Amino acid sequence: MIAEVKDSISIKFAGDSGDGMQLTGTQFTDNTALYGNDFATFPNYPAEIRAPQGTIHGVSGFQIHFGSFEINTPGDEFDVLVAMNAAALKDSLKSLKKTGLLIVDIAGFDKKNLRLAAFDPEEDLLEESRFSDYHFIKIDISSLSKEALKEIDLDPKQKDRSKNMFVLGLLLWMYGRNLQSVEDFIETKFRKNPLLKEANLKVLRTGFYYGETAELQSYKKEIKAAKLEPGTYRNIMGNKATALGVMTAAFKANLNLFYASYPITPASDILHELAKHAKAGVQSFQAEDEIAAVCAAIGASFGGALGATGTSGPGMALKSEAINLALMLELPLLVIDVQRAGPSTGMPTKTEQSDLLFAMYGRNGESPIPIIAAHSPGNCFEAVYWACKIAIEHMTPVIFLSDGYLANGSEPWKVKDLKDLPEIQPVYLSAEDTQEEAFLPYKRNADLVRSWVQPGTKNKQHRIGGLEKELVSGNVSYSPENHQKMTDIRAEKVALIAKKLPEQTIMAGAKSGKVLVIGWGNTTGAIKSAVLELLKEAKEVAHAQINFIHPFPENLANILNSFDKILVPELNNGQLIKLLKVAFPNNKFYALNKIQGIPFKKSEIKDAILNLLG
Amino acid sequence: MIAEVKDSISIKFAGDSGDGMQLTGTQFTDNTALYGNDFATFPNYPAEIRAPQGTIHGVSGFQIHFGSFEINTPGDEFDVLVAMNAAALKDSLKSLKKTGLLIVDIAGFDKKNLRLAAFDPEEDLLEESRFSDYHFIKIDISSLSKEALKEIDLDPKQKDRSKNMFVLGLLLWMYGRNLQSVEDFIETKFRKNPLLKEANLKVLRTGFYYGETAELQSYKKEIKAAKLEPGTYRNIMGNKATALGVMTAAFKANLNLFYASYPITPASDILHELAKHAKAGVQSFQAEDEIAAVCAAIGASFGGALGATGTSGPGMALKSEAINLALMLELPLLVIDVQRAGPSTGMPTKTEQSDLLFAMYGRNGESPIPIIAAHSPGNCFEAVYWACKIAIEHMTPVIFLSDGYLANGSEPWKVKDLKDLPEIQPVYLSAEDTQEEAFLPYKRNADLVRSWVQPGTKNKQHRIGGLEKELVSGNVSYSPENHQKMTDIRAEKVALIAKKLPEQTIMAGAKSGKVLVIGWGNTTGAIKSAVLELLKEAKEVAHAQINFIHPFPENLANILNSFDKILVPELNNGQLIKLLKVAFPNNKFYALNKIQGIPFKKSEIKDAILNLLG
Amino acid sequence: MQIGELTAKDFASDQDLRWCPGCGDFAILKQVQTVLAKLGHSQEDTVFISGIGCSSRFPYYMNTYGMHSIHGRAAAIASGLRLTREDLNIWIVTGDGDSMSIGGNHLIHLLRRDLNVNLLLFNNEIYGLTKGQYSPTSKKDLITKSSPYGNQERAFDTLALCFGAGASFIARSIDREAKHLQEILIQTNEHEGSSFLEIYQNCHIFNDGTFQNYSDRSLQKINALFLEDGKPLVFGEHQELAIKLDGLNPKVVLKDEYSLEDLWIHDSSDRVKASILINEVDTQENFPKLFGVVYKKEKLNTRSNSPNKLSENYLLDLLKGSNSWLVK
Amino acid sequence: MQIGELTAKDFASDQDLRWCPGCGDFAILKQVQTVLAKLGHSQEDTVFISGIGCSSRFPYYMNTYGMHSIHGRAAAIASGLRLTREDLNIWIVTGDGDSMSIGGNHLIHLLRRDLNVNLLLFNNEIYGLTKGQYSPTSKKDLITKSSPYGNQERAFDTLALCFGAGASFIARSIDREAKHLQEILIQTNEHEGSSFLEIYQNCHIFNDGTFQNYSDRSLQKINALFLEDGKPLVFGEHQELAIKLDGLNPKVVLKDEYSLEDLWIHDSSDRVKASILINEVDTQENFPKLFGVVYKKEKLNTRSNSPNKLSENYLLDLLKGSNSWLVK
Ligand SMILES: Cc1ncc(C[n+]2csc(CCOP(=O)(O)OP(=O)(O)O)c2C)c(N)n1
Ligand SMILES: Cc1ncc(C[n+]2csc(CCOP(=O)(O)OP(=O)(O)O)c2C)c(N)n1
Ligand code: SF4
Ligand code: SF4
Ligand SMILES: [Mg+2]
Ligand SMILES: [Mg+2]
Repeated sequence: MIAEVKDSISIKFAGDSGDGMQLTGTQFTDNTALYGNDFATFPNYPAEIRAPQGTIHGVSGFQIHFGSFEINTPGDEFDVLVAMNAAALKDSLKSLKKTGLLIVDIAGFDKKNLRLAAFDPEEDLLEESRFSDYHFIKIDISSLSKEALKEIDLDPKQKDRSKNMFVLGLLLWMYGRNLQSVEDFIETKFRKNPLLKEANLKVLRTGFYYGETAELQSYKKEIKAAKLEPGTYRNIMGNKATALGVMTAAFKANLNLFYASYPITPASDILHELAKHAKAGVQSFQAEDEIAAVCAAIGASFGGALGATGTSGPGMALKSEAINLALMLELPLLVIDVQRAGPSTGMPTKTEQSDLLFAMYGRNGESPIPIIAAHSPGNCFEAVYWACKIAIEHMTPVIFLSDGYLANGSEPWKVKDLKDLPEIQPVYLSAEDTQEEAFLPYKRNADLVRSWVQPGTKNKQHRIGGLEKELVSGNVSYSPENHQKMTDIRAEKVALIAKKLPEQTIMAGAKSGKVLVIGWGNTTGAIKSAVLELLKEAKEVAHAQINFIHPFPENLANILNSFDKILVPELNNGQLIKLLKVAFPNNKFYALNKIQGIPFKKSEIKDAILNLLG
Repeated sequence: MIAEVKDSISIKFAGDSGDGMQLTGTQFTDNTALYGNDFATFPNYPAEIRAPQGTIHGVSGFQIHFGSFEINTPGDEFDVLVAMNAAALKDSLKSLKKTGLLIVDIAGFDKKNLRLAAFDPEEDLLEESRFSDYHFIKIDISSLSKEALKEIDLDPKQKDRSKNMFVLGLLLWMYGRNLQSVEDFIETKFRKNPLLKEANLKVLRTGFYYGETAELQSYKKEIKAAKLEPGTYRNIMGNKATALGVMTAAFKANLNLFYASYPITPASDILHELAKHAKAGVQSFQAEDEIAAVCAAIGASFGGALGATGTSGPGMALKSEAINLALMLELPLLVIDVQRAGPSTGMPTKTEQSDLLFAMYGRNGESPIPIIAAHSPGNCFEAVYWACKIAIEHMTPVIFLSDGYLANGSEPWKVKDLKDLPEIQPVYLSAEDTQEEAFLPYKRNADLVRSWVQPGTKNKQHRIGGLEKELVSGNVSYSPENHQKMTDIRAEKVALIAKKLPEQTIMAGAKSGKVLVIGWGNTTGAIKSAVLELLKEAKEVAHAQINFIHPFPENLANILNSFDKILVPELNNGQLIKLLKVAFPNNKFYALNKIQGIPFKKSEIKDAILNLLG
Repeated sequence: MQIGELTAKDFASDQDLRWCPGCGDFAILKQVQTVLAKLGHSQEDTVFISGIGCSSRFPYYMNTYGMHSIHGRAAAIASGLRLTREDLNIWIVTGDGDSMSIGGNHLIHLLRRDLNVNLLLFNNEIYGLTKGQYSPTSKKDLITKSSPYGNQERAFDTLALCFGAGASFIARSIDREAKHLQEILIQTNEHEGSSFLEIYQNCHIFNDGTFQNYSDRSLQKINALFLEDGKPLVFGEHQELAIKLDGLNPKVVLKDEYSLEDLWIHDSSDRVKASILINEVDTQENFPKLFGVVYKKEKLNTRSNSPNKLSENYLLDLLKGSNSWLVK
Repeated sequence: MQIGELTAKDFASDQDLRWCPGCGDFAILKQVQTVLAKLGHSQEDTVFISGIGCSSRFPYYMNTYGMHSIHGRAAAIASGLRLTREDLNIWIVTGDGDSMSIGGNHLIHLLRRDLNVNLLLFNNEIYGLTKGQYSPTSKKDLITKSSPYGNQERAFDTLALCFGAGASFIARSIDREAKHLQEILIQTNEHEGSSFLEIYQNCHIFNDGTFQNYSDRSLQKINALFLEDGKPLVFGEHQELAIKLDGLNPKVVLKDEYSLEDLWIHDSSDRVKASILINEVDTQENFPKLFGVVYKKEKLNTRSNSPNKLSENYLLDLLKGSNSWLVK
């Protein structure tokens, strides 16, 4: 029997937080990547380390959408749902496509699980008739896994924990994959524990062969490799791409990298990643709090390293005062904000785009700072690279905005060739300035940028600080006219960066038309898929996703002027749109907002566009 | 000889920071107040405790404008300049009106002083011909003062320090005042030091009689008492009015007042004032930093007191995270920001209006908070009273914006009758809610306000926190739909406050016309005087000064719609105007910005209006 | 409220416990609930304030008033509540990250001011909630997510830090010793002033067994020194070891070789002894760790707080000021 | 740089000094400049980092690299600089408000990490720059702008706080004792690790004379105990008094009544002695205040910092990852 060929498949793995669904998801993703499909993923898990077992609250899910053509989102709905227990089913069934495939682990539907998921424990939830809309496969995964391990000397709990490997094996079989990448992973992970290694391999293979045995061939599908631009690809998550982007920027600028941070979800993984490279020349520093972190980074920049710091919303609040200091000092500083749902502690594991105006205005006084936002997991690399470039070349703090969805989501990423990246040139003292008798720390170049002169440089001793500085000399000044000039210069200096930015591009659609959808951050996939679909329906719609929010790219005005209406979807109450309205008062902007801790659906964007098209 | 009657006079006292000019100014002001003139003052001094003597940097100035009609500003230029030394002359002469009166202390123009003020020490700076434009009086005040004290056993330094009393005496004589208020002041201040008391009184009188002796009668002017609305008046500074306003609000709401703060210029005086009333029932708490201060205030509010905290720009940055917590907790919290020139440490003793967008957006997540700005020293009282009222009645943090100029400036203030102030009614549990079995901490009234149930209340135990809360129950919730609802409710709750606000009024001019000048904060005086002058010239211009910035008063839209053009002068790069542009996209706004650490001049506003009138 | 009227259950809220199975927090919760019931506290007069962290979820599980605030700030919030509400029984629950890292400043200032609150520091030597980074109490060389090559930083000596800050009550217990924990909780609650109680708490997921030396009954015997006022400092497999001063220097000796008077008798009110216990015995590897009430001093005369309300006359006088004038 | 090549003047910048006449900061500035010249430091390899306060204007007056940062954060900024620049001589200048109030957390964490910097705490027991509010080191009952009825809070025992935080070098001097200050500055600079030097500094304007007991030569004799290694703890009008241990408890005695061996001989490397000196002698009214190097320990093996640059190959491998695939 030959498997049906499909363009794309979306799968959701859902189970209790202890069921290992994240691992199943990431392993399936890696395998998918190696197989050559394009894909997008969306992990979604509770805030607790081990949330209450069996409850809705404890459900951990991982969604992957893979295909033989360009994949932009994890999919509004999924083709396949694997539900390891009753709570997972309850949580996710609503988004399984009608006629989709539902796979359940019978063991997760006992009375206890039903009760915990607030079902009637007496009813037969798995009765076939209830799921007649779907393709429905019930498997007693837990006992099959245990059965497979009966020879192995592990306690029942440990055995039970391997059941996610069964799921993984089964699904890999279903999409015609081989087990190589997962086997390699298991070999490495359990190098020191042969028993666990054997157990995991065994259950993985049991799942893989189960499909055959249980005659599930009819569910097999083939999704051909995607036609990506030639090159070397890897699967990458946003936080990892961010870490690599910063490292690459430091390398290209020939600077030491110093990353100071205080752990906070969802930014911590950047610290974890950079800490791994301590022996290779990356310094990471876990500070006592976010204030100390940003301050340490400023100290490092003062000393001539690339000082960087990363956090999420509440931590941004704490860093605000010191970011403002860096602005006055005119030193490079990278500030990463991996946004999460607020306000206050909010929903720390959920995503949102609601720190933009905070990044823009979150400091006392007139304090303009460049803002750059990544718009996909892989794009974190380039976007943060640009953030570093601007910080270094313009001697300014730069705020880089990512978010929880980008941070943990992943996609295939074409590995960058270092040569293809723009150069980064720190502004050191020019030869002629070096000769000058009196050193003037606030003398500026044509971009209004002062030079970076580091302690240790002979005869250039100088003092900088947060008090207003005198033009050129940098001495403290309280003169009214000087303050006006310096305020103007600081604004102009940031405005001038626009000249150095890459042009804003159109991601989909024509250069002019009725509706332009402008997005930033994680909305890319939903917008792009919606626009592509409407383009197929011959609608006059286009899509632009902006990386550079402050300043805006110079050609943005032209792009906006080429469309009648502009839709601005955001996972907030309308933040970018406020900046656009002020900057481009003559264009017509329409807001589409959602604040639910989860990304837009393609359909939501589509509806909004159709609405505007009238 | 009968003194010439004038409408108003503006005097600038300028000297070294050690010369006691601030004291001279405030004493002259108190005397002016008692005499019945209207007035406005503007103290302006260096950041250092004792700035370098004799230098421009060390000049301390105090400007007072007083008159027999309404006085709105300290005056763009002054009629009289008292310059105690060369630096003071250099600093201030440019703003003395042509044909104005210049009084100098010869002793402050010796070679040393000339050198320190960067004049040529060899030249005769005080040569009459240089000042032929002005009325010019040279007095050797220092030696006259010392002479008067030759019988008194004080060291020369102490004697020299009394010379400001000479100036005060002379000027009081010039404007037909009596010495009573100053003598009373000296009696109290030097109660414990009879020698100093005698010395000060003596020099004061010497100055007073000097005018007679030296035949300066021709400079005498009479400024009749102003016709103010009947009532009891006092001279009040902005920070003092703020402190009194908060106390009054606590009293009217029948709450304990807890004010937690960390010292910072120019907010510290509010702490100092409130600390004075420790024995009368005001609790003040100097916390270890601004974070602790706002947190302690939140703790106090949780316990049922009116929790308040105050600071300036850099301190606001530190408070941001906790303000956001208060927003989630939905507890009353007053946050006072006495703005100063930024960014970073900036120019701490200078004024600016550049924290507005920071107040509006300076928090992670969607975090709407009401913002109220005072617009004159006396208005601080009412404005902060309203801020407390809103915080208490709407269970929300409120940001109250003052600034350095309002904080230290003073004006006559009609003492409020407690009965005339609107009531403040804390939202306690209703009788019917008290009966209910299950207590629901996030149940809301018609204004979407939850009840304030304090620890100690039986059977209403509950837990609140910064995580997203479930509608009504207040339990932690990660539900997407719930987050959307709560975000909407938090926005709506603040928007609804607009219904409770007093109507926006027009301060000067007609209800419609060509140009409306909209201001906020300390720009009141300059705008009003400019508009009044233009009204005399029959120009179609009006002035509105807004207290309530978030939300805007409901009738603001109507007012705006009644004018062709709207001018928005601000001591920043355009902040209110951004909010107005987004809120009222169909009106035509024009910015007038100045960032020099000093207030607008009437003439600057006038020019801008004339420009718009075409 | 009469002693004995309420039970531990009455102090339990209706919320599901959301700690990992095996977490030491459960045991501490139970002991706190038990002690409150035992002491006859009323639910409505008791307040728990926490920061952020696994430990800081504590207030949700207490049927009292509570606030789960922001990271590191519980002590500051509690200070404001304490100063305005003399009547409440106020507890702070915090973690080693919450109070010793980001909240270090509020901790030392709370101890300096000696406000009357009970601070329970759940020390698991790790950041639990953020999934396992080292904390300022983590052991040297500990491998964590943020120290993949081992923690390179020196840990705080927790008791020494608090002693240096001027704490008036310093004690330690451990999640696994229910009875000891109860006893110490009672003393913590009784002390007037800022009571600092460190509780060693096992993080089963990210730092399992870090306190095994003190929780495992047999290891405990040699590694833990349980202090009791008036009793000598003895420990060891068979309680055969004791600590004694050799000049100024504490030394481990065989108990039976000395008479009782020659041994070090614990006196929690002795500042010099406490200083040596805390700075020397508790910080050096060759000594056992201290458990129990290490130091306790009588409440100093610190800031008085007598909140009351403004009187109308006072306010009216103040509004009018001393230099007002009448316009008719 | 050769010793003796530069003079104190070479370390003075061209900026006008902006402290009040009579301020103790002038004297400290002079001694620091003198010591740097004496020790042969180069101007360009020396960095001064400060927070905000009168004291924190210090860097402006030094012809070295410098940063006048934000309130309380100098220690954190210096930490970042230290970790990335092993070659520089780094000084922190801070005030009692700057480092003990708002910056308390960074102070204790700096001491915990023991990074190699010199921290000079100008303690004037007041907030100078903001015109006179009490600080966490202000004496009880002090009347200030924010304590019109007298300060109600207990002051930190400054040395005890640092000792508790794990400081490896603890010393104190005073603005008015030029020679002593110079000597101690030299030792402060020599110590490898975080050197904490408290300098009593007179704020002539807002807290004049608060250290008169130690600056006035005759009062100093009875109120100040100048410590020197190997020397007994003597003081008094005629150096007739000494401190001696009575069991564990320090006692003031008449020097001549005891032989030298019976007296307390200062040993700054003795942790137990330091603990008693710092926690008992320095904190109790019946003893004189300590001056000199109170405690000093050898540098621990704390976090190593070997900044270097990424190699291209390492980076390329990392970018590619272990599971890449080729699309042709
Ligand atoms: C301002 C801020 N920074 C960081 C965080 C993330 N965060 C939450 S809890 C925590 C540390 C938890 O460690 P600990 O206090 O020891 O508590 P535990 O979870 O171990 O009980 C951190 C870093 C936060 N919530 N807020
Ligand atoms: C965040 C912040 N809060 C408050 C201030 C105001 N401020 C400046 S210096 C200072 C305290 C100064 O005292 P101290 O550190 O003892 O220095 P001194 O002036 O006494 O030398 C304060 C509160 C500030 N600049 N920044
Ligand atoms: S992560 Fe550790 S501390 Fe947190 S709940 Fe789990 S076991 Fe407890
Ligand atoms: S206020 Fe005090 S500390 Fe500040 S400069 Fe003046 S005397 Fe020195
Ligand atoms: Mg912990
Ligand atoms: Mg000080």
